Amino acid sequence: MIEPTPLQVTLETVRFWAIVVLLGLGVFFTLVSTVGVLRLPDIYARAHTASQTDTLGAGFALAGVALAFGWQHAAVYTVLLLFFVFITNPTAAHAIARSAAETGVEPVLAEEGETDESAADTEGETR
Amino acid sequence: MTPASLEDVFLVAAGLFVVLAIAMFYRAVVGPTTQDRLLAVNVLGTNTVVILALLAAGLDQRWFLDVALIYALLNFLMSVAISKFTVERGGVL
Amino acid sequence: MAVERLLVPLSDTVTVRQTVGYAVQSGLERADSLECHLVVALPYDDAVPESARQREDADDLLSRARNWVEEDAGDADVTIETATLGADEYLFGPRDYAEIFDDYAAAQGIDRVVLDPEYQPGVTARILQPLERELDRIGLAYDEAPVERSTRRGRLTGSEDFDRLFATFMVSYGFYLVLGDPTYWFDLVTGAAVAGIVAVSLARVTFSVPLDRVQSPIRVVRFALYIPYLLWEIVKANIAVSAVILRPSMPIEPTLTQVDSRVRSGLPLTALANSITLTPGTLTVRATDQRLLVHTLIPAAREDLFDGGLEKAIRFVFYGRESAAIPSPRERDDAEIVGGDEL
Amino acid sequence: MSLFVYSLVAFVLATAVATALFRDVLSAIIVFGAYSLGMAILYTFLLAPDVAMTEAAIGAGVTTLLLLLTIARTTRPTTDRLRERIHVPAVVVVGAFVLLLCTAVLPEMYAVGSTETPVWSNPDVTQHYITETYHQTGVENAVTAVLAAYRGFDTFGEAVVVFAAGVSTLLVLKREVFA
Repeated sequence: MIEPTPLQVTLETVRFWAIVVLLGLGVFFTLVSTVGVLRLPDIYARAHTASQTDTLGAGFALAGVALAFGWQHAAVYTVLLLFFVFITNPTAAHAIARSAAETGVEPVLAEEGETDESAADTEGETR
Repeated sequence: MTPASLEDVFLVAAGLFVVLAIAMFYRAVVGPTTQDRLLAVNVLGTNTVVILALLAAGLDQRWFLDVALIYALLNFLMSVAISKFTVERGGVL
Repeated sequence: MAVERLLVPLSDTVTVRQTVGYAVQSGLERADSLECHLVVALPYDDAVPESARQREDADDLLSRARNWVEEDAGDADVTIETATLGADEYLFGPRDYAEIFDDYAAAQGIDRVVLDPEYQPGVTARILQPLERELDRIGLAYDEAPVERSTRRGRLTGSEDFDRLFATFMVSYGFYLVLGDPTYWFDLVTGAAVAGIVAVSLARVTFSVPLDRVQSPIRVVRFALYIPYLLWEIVKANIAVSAVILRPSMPIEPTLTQVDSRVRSGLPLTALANSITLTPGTLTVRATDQRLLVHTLIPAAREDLFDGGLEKAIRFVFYGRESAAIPSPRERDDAEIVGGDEL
Repeated sequence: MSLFVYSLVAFVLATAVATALFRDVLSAIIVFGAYSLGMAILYTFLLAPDVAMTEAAIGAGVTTLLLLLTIARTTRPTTDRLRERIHVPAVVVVGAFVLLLCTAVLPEMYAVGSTETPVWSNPDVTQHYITETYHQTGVENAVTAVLAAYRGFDTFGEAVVVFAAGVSTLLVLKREVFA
């Protein structure tokens, strides 16, 4: 067996920690997204954080996988996978949001807009 | 220095993703609207794709990625089909 | 003496010449004297750099059409009026076009609209829903010119269709080889067969708009340039949204906004709407023609949306560098916060 | 490793229970999609790629579409209740039965990838099929021989089931669509 040169050893260490950091970021952003989906008040707001899983969560994790595979065929696969996730998920999120809009799910809006405030006022009066 | 093997790192990450998936499943059960459930399951689908890719790296099995690729496409199909169904009843295909 | 007043909307199609001919002929059959109004409806807009060229094209088409009418009319009593409509407002969908035609018809006392069956208003815009339906809805009488045109299926061997077949074939073949092994003869052969089947059956579905041999590859290159910019925007927005979500008080400010984008329907609009959705903090709820209904979660994301960075980038990808320099939606007053009733 | 497997199993169980409990059909279909996601990972983890791919294609793709088409053609019952009422005696009986099966059967099974299975521990079995198949059945491919000759009645039964399903689908479609 050939002894690895010091440079190779350093490269391996760097790669290892790079993968750990990428996976950690992936898990972190997916965690944020999960927290968001559980905490946020309505479907439209939840869809925002759901897209965090699709973008940075999946992005960092798959980047870590691609780095682990290195210059191999499987890394191309991973990039392709990421590409598909990026193309299809916003479309799916939009389809879900639109379906919510069409079936009349009311959004929870901030009290900043005038229309909203007046609506809230009339509601308060009738009650 | 590498204190743990790379395989373990991937498996631990995959395990964390599964735990997050269970948390996300809470939203799928509670709802309250159909779209909330659909959104949660769509995110679960993305999680699945990531978990499969992590397993592919962790267990060094390339063909896991094939399954992940099929899942990435079919998950999209499922979300769009159900959204379309709720908008125009019966317009699935 | 009866005067027949006709409205002929013009656009640069293969059948526009025949439509004008039919309008003159049918008008003279019904009455002795004819007043022919040739109009071009422009999605004209000061904010868009290419509008000057569009205006020139419209004037050119009008002067050509004037010559045709004079040619067909011969000695008969024909008056020609030309006009460019919609220059002072921004036109979105077929409904807007139908309405400006109706206004014009009411103002000029017009009896009948002669419609080119291939009519596509604007220079590059393709409208999705048929104009005929909107004309029916507002009750403006129209008459479709019986033009002869080569059928769409007849041009299967045309260069346009070859481009589409070729592009679809290459994309699917490339995808197959990425999944398979590009050095193995079996994959090469089966890939070619599968890509052939896909190209023949799906080329028309994949590329609904004809491809341009010069522009389309340039667009692909520009799209590749766009990806890093999009990724950077996504990272920025992700961090901003994460900071808001993780704070215990969760200071979110959900609003519904309506943005009239300067990106035309079809693939460019899809790309813009998807980019907006992909960026956390903004979510496209509905896209009708050029009007996007966007749900925003935090004020910072809303400001970014109103600054129109993504819109400029998409215009750069599809229409080139000069077209990217447009005012932001905020500056051209196209962005507003709307209530939940707009859903 | 065990964290991964246990959480996966918990996830699959939760989705299965939720699918059974939802009263709204559409929600049940959506949650069933999540169930098939979990199952696909589990199959992949147990090194059964073909089953995982089938689960992906059938579970998330085809089944969802077929179920949606079914409620599109029939009705989606409107309910104000979120969950099915749980019939406690039935749960107890079924649960006890499943528990009994698990305690009786599972310990008898070999571990995944175990070298104790007859295929590994008793090479004669494998060797028997490789050498004797052609003499006994006249079929050159050993796998085909097992499917079509050694367990021919089983395969025959499966074929009958598939055939019957096809015929009944055609009958229903003929009445619903073409009539």
